[in-house]
Amino acid sequence: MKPEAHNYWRSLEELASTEEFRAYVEDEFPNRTPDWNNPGSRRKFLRLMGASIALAGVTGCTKQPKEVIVPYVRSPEEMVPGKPLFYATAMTFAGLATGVLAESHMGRPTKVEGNPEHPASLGATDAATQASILSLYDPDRSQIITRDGNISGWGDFIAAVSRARDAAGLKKGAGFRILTGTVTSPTLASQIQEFLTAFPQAKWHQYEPCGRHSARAGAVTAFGAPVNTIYRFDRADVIVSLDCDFFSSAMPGSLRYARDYSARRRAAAENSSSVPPRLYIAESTPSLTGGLADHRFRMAAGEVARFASGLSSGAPEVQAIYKDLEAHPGAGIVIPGEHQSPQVHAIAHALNQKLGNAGKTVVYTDPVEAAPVDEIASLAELVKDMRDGAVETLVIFGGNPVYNAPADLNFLDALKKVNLRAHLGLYSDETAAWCHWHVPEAHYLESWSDARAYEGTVSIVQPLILPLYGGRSSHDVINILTNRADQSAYDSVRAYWQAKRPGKDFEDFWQISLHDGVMAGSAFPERTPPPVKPAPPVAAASAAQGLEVVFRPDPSVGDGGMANNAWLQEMPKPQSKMTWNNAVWISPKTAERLGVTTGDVVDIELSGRKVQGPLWIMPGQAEESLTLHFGYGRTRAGRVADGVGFNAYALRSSASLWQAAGATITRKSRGYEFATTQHTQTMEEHDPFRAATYAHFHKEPEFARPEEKQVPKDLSMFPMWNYDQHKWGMSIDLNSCTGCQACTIACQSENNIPVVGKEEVAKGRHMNWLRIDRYFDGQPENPRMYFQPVPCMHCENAPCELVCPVAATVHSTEGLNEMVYNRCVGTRYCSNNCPYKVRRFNFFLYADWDTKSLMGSRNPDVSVRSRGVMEKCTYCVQRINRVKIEGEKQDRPVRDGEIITACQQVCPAEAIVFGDLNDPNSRVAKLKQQHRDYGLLEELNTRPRTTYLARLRNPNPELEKG
Amino acid sequence: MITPHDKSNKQGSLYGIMAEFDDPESLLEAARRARDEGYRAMDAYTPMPVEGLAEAIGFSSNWVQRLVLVAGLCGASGGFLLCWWMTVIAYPHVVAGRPLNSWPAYIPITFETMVLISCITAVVGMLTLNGLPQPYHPVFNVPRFEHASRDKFFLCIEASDSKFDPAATRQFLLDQNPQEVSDVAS
Amino acid sequence: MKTEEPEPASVATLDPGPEKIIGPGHNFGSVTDEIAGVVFRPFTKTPRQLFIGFAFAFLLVNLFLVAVTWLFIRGVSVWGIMIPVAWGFAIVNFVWWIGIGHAGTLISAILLLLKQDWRTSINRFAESMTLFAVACAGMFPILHLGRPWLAYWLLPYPNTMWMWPQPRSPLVWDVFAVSTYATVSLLFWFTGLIPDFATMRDKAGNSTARRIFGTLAMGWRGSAKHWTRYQKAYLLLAGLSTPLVISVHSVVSFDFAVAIVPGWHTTIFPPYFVAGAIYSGFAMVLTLAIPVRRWYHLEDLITMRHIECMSKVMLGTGLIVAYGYGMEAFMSWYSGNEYERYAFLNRMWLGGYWWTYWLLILCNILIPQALWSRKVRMHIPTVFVISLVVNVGMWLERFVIVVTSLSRDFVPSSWGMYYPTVWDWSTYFGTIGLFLSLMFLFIRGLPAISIFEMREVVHHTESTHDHAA
Amino acid sequence: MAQIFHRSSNSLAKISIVAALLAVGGVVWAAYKINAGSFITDVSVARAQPVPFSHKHHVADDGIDCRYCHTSVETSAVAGIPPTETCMSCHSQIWANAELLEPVRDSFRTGKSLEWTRVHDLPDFVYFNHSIHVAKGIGCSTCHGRVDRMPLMFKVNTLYMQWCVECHRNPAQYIRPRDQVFNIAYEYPENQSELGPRLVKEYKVLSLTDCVTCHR
Repeated sequence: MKPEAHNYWRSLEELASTEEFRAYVEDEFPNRTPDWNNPGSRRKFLRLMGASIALAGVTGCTKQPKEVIVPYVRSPEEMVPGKPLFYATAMTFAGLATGVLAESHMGRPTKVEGNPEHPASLGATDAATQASILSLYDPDRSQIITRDGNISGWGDFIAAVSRARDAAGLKKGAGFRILTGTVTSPTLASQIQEFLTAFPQAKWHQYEPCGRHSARAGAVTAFGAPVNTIYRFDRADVIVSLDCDFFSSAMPGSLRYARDYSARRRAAAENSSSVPPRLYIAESTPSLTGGLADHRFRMAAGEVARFASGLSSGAPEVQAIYKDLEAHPGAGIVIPGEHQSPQVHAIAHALNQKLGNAGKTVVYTDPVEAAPVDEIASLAELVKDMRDGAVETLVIFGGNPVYNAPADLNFLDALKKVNLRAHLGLYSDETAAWCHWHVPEAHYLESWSDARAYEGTVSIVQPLILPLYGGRSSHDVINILTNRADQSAYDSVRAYWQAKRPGKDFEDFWQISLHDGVMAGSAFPERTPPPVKPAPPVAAASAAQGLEVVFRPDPSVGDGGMANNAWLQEMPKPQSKMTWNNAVWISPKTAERLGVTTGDVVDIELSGRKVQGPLWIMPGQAEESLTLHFGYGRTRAGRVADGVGFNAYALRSSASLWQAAGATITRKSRGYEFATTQHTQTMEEHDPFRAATYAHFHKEPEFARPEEKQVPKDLSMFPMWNYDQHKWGMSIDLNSCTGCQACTIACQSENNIPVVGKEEVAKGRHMNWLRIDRYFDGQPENPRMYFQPVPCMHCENAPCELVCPVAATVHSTEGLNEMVYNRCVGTRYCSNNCPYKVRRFNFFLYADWDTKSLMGSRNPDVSVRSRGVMEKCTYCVQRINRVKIEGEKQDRPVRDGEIITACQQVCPAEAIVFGDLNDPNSRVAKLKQQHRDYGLLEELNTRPRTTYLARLRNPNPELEKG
Repeated sequence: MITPHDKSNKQGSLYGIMAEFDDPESLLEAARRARDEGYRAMDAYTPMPVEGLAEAIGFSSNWVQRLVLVAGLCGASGGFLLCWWMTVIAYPHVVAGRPLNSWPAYIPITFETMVLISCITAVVGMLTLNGLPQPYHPVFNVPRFEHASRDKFFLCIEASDSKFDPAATRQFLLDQNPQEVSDVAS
Repeated sequence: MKTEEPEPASVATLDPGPEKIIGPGHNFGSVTDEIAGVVFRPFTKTPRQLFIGFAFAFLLVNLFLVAVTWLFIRGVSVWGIMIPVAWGFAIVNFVWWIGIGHAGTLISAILLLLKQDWRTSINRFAESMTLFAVACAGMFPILHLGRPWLAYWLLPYPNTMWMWPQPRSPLVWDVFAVSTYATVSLLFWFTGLIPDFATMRDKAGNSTARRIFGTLAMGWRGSAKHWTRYQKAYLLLAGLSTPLVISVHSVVSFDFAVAIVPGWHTTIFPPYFVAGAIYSGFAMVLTLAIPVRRWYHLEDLITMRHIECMSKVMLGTGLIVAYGYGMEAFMSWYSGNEYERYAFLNRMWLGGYWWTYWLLILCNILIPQALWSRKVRMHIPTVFVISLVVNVGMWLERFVIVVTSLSRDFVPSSWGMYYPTVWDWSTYFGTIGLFLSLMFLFIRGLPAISIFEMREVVHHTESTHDHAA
Repeated sequence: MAQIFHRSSNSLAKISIVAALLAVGGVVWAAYKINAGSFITDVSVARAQPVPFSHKHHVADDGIDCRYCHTSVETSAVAGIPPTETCMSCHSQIWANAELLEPVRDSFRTGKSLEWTRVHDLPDFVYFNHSIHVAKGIGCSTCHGRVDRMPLMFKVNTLYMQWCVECHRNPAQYIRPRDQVFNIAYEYPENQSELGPRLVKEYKVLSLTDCVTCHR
C-alpha cells in the first residue's frame, strides 16, 4: 500500500484544527460516552456474555434494517470517502521513538504500520506498537480531569498548578518537582529546561521502570561519560550476546537488529559463498535471541559477568568463543544485556575495543536522552526529599511510580507527604489514585510531540484524531508551568523547531519532516569515545544462599504500561505460550529438587519482601534461578488487567534492579490454572519443524523434503486444477523468524480478530488466525527453541472445503481458500478436518458489538464475525482486492511486492513473503525454488500454498565436537 | 344357525350377501366353490392375510411393484442429477481441488433418494390402489363384521355380480356351512 | 382379556420356554385380546412401574428442554467443545442414537426377508424404538450447529443467494440418509399398524377411541384384495429398507471415514459401524423388552426364544465389532503411517482418554462373551445387565472415535483435551428421557405387538400341530 | 357392527388429503411471493427523506452530472453522499429561502449533518466497489435505474446475491461503452449481443464469481 499511500500523507494540522473535524469526531465518539462509570467485569467487557444473535441480515433473505447516511457538512479536502489515508508519526517506548505510518479511515485511526523511512522501524513494528491502536480506543482510559476524585476542569487545574508554581516561585522554585520518564523529546526537554532556568531551585527527576539504566551506568564506568552504543549486525560475523535479548522489543533498535541479522542468515542460506553469522549467547532465561542462537550457554544471570570477564581474560571454558571472535577482528560484536549489570557493559565495551569492533560493528554516538542521568539515583533523591518534606508540589508526567518504583524506596509513603500531587496519565492508575489532581493524557495518536530514535533520529509525533477522551499532552502541562497555558502542544513543537531551523525554508522542512516521519539529518554522528578504563575485576561466585531472582519486562505487556490492552494480554508469550498471566519461571531440575511443579502457587521471599505467584517449569531456564516478569498485578489498570497476575516490582530493589540472589520459595497451594495456547511442548514423533546445520545443508540440500514426505503427482484419480490468473502463495523463513509475535497482533488488528478472555483461552478457544508454534528440541535442561508461524496454508486440495455442507469454504480461482462467514452455519467439520488446525470458531459472540468506542478501532474492510461462525486467515484478501482493483483501474498487472499481507508488513525479520506463484520472477516464487522449501504435512497431498524454508544453524565445529 | 331373511333389505339397496366362517380353511374352500359356481364379484375379509385366498376369488394385481420400479428409477436419477446440477450448473465452485462433477461423491445421495421415492410410492400406491381411505363401507353394516378384524373369516358375494340372485346366492352360501349368513345393506 | 393381575406364580407358567415363540392355548381371539388389552386396560390398571418409569423419563425431558434453551441462548459454547475437539457429545450421541435405531428396521425388514418367525412379536416394538431413537438422533446435528437457525441451508431449495448445498460433504449425505431413514421407518411402522388400527377400532369401547382408531385405520376391512397389495407393498418396503439400513450407518461412518483425521480415516468403518449399530440396537430392544414383558405379563408372547435369539444376534454382531477394533489396531501398524500409528498409541495409552478405550473393550468385547453360555442366555437378569453394559460400551466407542482422535491429530502444537460440561450431560440424558417417554406412551397407547402377524403365527403353529397330529 | 362414519366421510377423507397437499403448496408459494415482494426487498419503495430531494429535478431538469454530487464514484468503493456545502453551492443563490430547504440551511449553519435514509443498502458483509464497476463500463442506471425519473429515490433492483451473480457471470449483457457510463438515459443497442462481448474483451472484464470478490 505504501506507494499508493504516499500521495495521501499530508500533515493533519489544518484538518485537526477545523471545527468540522471536532464536530465529526464528537459525533462519532461523544466525549461524554459514560463508558467509564459503568465498570462491569472483565468477562462482560470482553463480551463473553454475548447472548444476542447478531449480524442481522446474515441469512441473506431477511429484511435489511433501516440505516441512515450521515454526510459531512463541509468535507475535508484530502479525504476521499472509503479510502484510507496514511500519516507518518512515531510511537515511543521508554522515551525512544519508533516511526510508524498510521492508517486512517474517514478520520478513524484503524491500523499502525512501520515507517520504512524510519531507521528504528524500516517498515516493521513490534507487537506492542500494533496493539497501541486498541489502547487508543480503550474505554477504560481516564476521560476526565479529577481533583481528589471529583470531576474538575482544565481551567481549575491550570489555576491550581499555577498557584503552586507561584508559591514555589518565591523560593526560586524550591520544593517544586517534576517527575517524567526518560525524555528524548527535544521540545519537551527544552520546555523543562526553560522552566528550570526560571525556577533554579525546582528539580526534574526521571524514572523509567524498564529503562536503559545499566547501559548508561556501564557507559559511564567504561568511558566516564554516558555514550550511546549502536550495533551493526549487517557487518557482524561473530556475535556474543552477554544475556542480551536484542530481538525483544525491550531492546532499543531491536527491529533494526532483527532485520540486519536475519538478512545475513538468509544470504548465507541462499548462496554458500557468503558466511552465515554465528551467534553465541549466555543467558539465564530462554529468550528470542537464545532461540535463534547457534550456541546457548545457560547460566544464572549472576554468572554472566564472570562469563564475560572469562572472555577477556581468556578463561579455558570460553576459549573457543574467544578464538572465534579473534578470528573475525572488526567483524564481531560483544553485546551486553540491557538487564545485565553495568559491569558487564563495561567488560563488553572493553572487549569490543580490544577486538577492533569499535567503530566498525559497534558504533558510538552521543546519548539520545535529553538529559542522561542515573534515573534510579534521581528517583531515590526525589523519594528522600519527599520523605524529608522538602517537596511541596510534585507533577508526574505519564509515569506510574506508585506501581513500578523499586519496592525498597517505599515511594507511596514518601508521596503521601507531598502537599500537591498532580498526575498526567493515560489511565487513572495506582499513582493517580494517590494524587490530588489527575489529568487524562493524550494517546500518541492524539497529540503533537517529537522524539528521538535509538540512534538519535528525530520524528515529529502528529495526531490523527482529536483526543477521544479530552486528553492533554506533557507539552500542555509543562506550558502551564512556563506560563504559556494558552500555547498548544502543536505551537510548542513547531516553535521549537522553527527556532532551531530559522529561515524561510522552514515550512518545506516542516512539511517534509511530517510527511516522511523522520527529520532529515537529525541522527547523531558517530563518535570515537576515549579508550575504555580497565573494568573492575568481577567478584568471585557470591556464596549467597538460596535462589537467584531475575526480573524482566514481560514479553507481552512490557513494564505494565499497556497492561490494559486485551490484545497484548491474550498474546501468547513466545517462550511459554501463556496468556493472561505472568508466572515464576523455574528450571525442571530445580523444580524437581524443590519438589514443586507447574501450577504450584508459591511465596517468593527476597530480603524481607514477599510476593505470591504461580510456578511455571520453563525448559532452558538456568538452575537455581527464577525469572519474574513485570507488568502484572495491576490494581487500577482497567477492566482488562486488574487482578491479573502478580506484581514483581514488589520484590525489586533499587540496589539490584534486574537480578538478586538469596530468594526462598514456599508452596502455598497447588493446581493454579494457566491459560496457554499450546500444551504439547515437543514435536513428539512428528517433524513439523525441520532444521539442520549450514554444513549439513550444503552436503545434503534436500534434507528438508525427505523422500517419504513426497507424494506422487498422479496420486489423485482427478486431474489437478490449473490456476491460470494469479496463484497466491506464501513463504515463511524459519531461519529468520524470531518468534516475536508481532505478526499475530498485526493480523488481529488488520482482521478485527476478537479477544476471548482467560477462561476461553484455557478451554482452547483462542482466536488468533496466525499462531506461532513453539517446539523444544533436545534435553529439557537446555533445549533448542523453535518458532514456527502457522497461518492458513490455503491448500489446493483443502480438506476443510470437502466437508463443508453449505459451501461456506471453497477455493477461489486464484487459489485462495475462501471462508465466507455469512454462509457458515457452524458445523465445525472444517476445523476437524484441517490437519493444521488453523481454523478458529466463534463459540460465543466474541466480537464486542456493544462498546461504542471499540467500534472505531475496527478495519472497515473486514467483516466483524458473529456467534457460531468459523473464521481463519484469508491471506488478507481485502488487501489483495484493493491492489487488484487499483491495478485494474489503471489497466496494469499487479506488481510483485505490491500486495503485502499484514503479517508480512510487520515482520522485522522479513521472514514472511507473499506473492504470485504464477510470476516466475516474484520473490515468493524464487523462495519456493530453494532447496530449504518444504510444505507442512505435504505427505497428506493437501498441496499447501504456504510453505516453509527450513531453519539452519551455524554451530562452532569446535564446540559441536565437545 | 341361520337368521331369518331381513325384510327391511330392499333388493336395490343390497350390496351383497356375506357368510361368516370360523377358520381360513373353510373360507378358502367356500371361495373356491363360489368361483367354480361362476361368481366373480366377490371379496373375502380376514383378520390376517390368508395364503391363496386372492387366487381363490380370482384376484391378482402387480401394479404396486411396477409403480415402485418406476419411482425408484426416477428417485435415483433425480438424486444424481440434483447433485450434478448443483455443482456443475447452478454455482460451480472449486472444492478441495476436486472436479466440478465429482460423481463418486454423489452416489450416497443417489441411493438415498432412490429408496425414499420408491418407499413413499409403495405405501401411497398401495393405499390408492386399495381405494383407501374409505371409512364408510357397506360391509361394516354387517353386525358381526367386527370379528373380521379379530377371529372370523367372511366371504361376501356382491350384488353387482351378473350371476347374483338374492335367494340363490344366499342358499349357495348356506351350503358352505358357514357360522352365519347375512345380507349386506349398501 | 385380562383385567386383574395374575399372581407371579402363574407368570412362570406363562412362558413356553426357549422352543416356542408363543404360549400354549392361544387362538386368534386370545392373542388379539391380550395385545389389545394392554391398550384398553383401564387407566388405573396401568402397571405402577410404567407410571414411575414415565415420571422419571419426563423429568429428564424437562432437563432436556432447559439444556436446549440455554444452548440456544448462549450458543454451543455452553458445551466443552473447543479447537481441536470441535465435535463432542452432540455427535457422539447422534451416532449412538442412530445406531440404536437400526435394530427396528433390521428386525422388521431383514428378519422378515429371512423368514425368522421369532421376529413377529418384537418387530413393532423395535420399529417404534427406531422411530424414537432416530427422532433423538436427528436433533443433534441441528443442535450442534453454531447457527442452528440456518440449518435449512443444508437442504437444496431455490433461494435468493443462488447457493446450494455442497454434496461432496458427508454431512449432506447425512441429511439425505437420516431423513430418508426416518421417513421410511415411519412408513414401515404405520403400514404395519393399519390392520391393527382396524382391530383396535372394532374392539374400542367408547366412540371417541373408535373414531380415532377408525380414522387411523382409514377404513381397513381386511379385504383379500387389499391384503395382496398390502403384502406386496410391505415386502417391497422390507426389501428397500434392508439396503437402506446398511447405507444409513455407512453414511454416518463416512462422516469420519471421509475425513483425514487419523483414527477416522479408516476403510473398515462402514461395515463395523453397521455391525455396531445392530449390536447396540438389539441391546436396547432387550433393555426395554425385558421389563415391559414382565410388567404386562407378555411372557407368553415375548418368550425365552426371543430373548435367546436376540442374545445370539448380540453375540454375533459383537464379534464383528471386535474384529473391527482388531483391524484398526492392525492397520495402524501395517499402514506404516506415522500419524495412524501415533493415533492408535494415543488411543491406548499416550492420550488422556486411554481409560475410555479399555472400558469400551471391557463393555463391548469381554463382558458380552458370557453370552456363549446357554445358562447365561437363559438367565433374564444377566441378559438384561449385559444389554445395559453393551449400550454403555457402544456409547463409549463413539466417544473414543470422535473425541480421542480429534484431541491429537497432526500438529502437536494444537493438541488439546475436551472436558464435557454439565450441559453436555444434560442434553444427553435429556434425549434418553425423551426416548423413554415416547416409548412408554407408545406402549400404553398403541398395540406394542403386531396383532395380525401374531394371528398368522397362531395359524401356522396350529397347522403345524395338525400336521404333527 | 354399526358404521362409525357416515357415507360422506369417504369423499371427505379423499378431499381433505388433496386439500392438505394443496395447502402446503400454497404456503410455500406464498412464502416465495412475500420474500420476492417489495415488503421484503423494498424494491420501488420510495423512502421519506429529511429533504424531499428529487433526482428527477436535478438530473432530468437541471442536467447535473452524477459525479457532481457523488464525487468519489470513480476513485473509491463508495460513491459518496454530497456534504451540505455542495447543496449550498447552488442553493445559497437559488431557492435561497425556500421553506423546503430549511433543513439544508440549518445543517449548514449549525454544522450538524443531514441524516438521509439509506435506499441502496447492502448487508455489512458485502463489499461493493463503485469505482471498479464504473471503470469497467457498468453504468449507473444499470443498477440504480432511471433516477432521472425518480422524484424520491427508490430501488429498482433487489440487490440480492442472485441479482449480482447474474451479471457477474455474464457481464456482456449489461456492459456499455465507458463514455456512456454516466448517461442515465442510456438504452442498450440492438447489437448488445455482439457489442457486449466486444467491450468485455476490450475492457478486460473478468467475470468474478469467487466468494471473496464480495465477501471478506
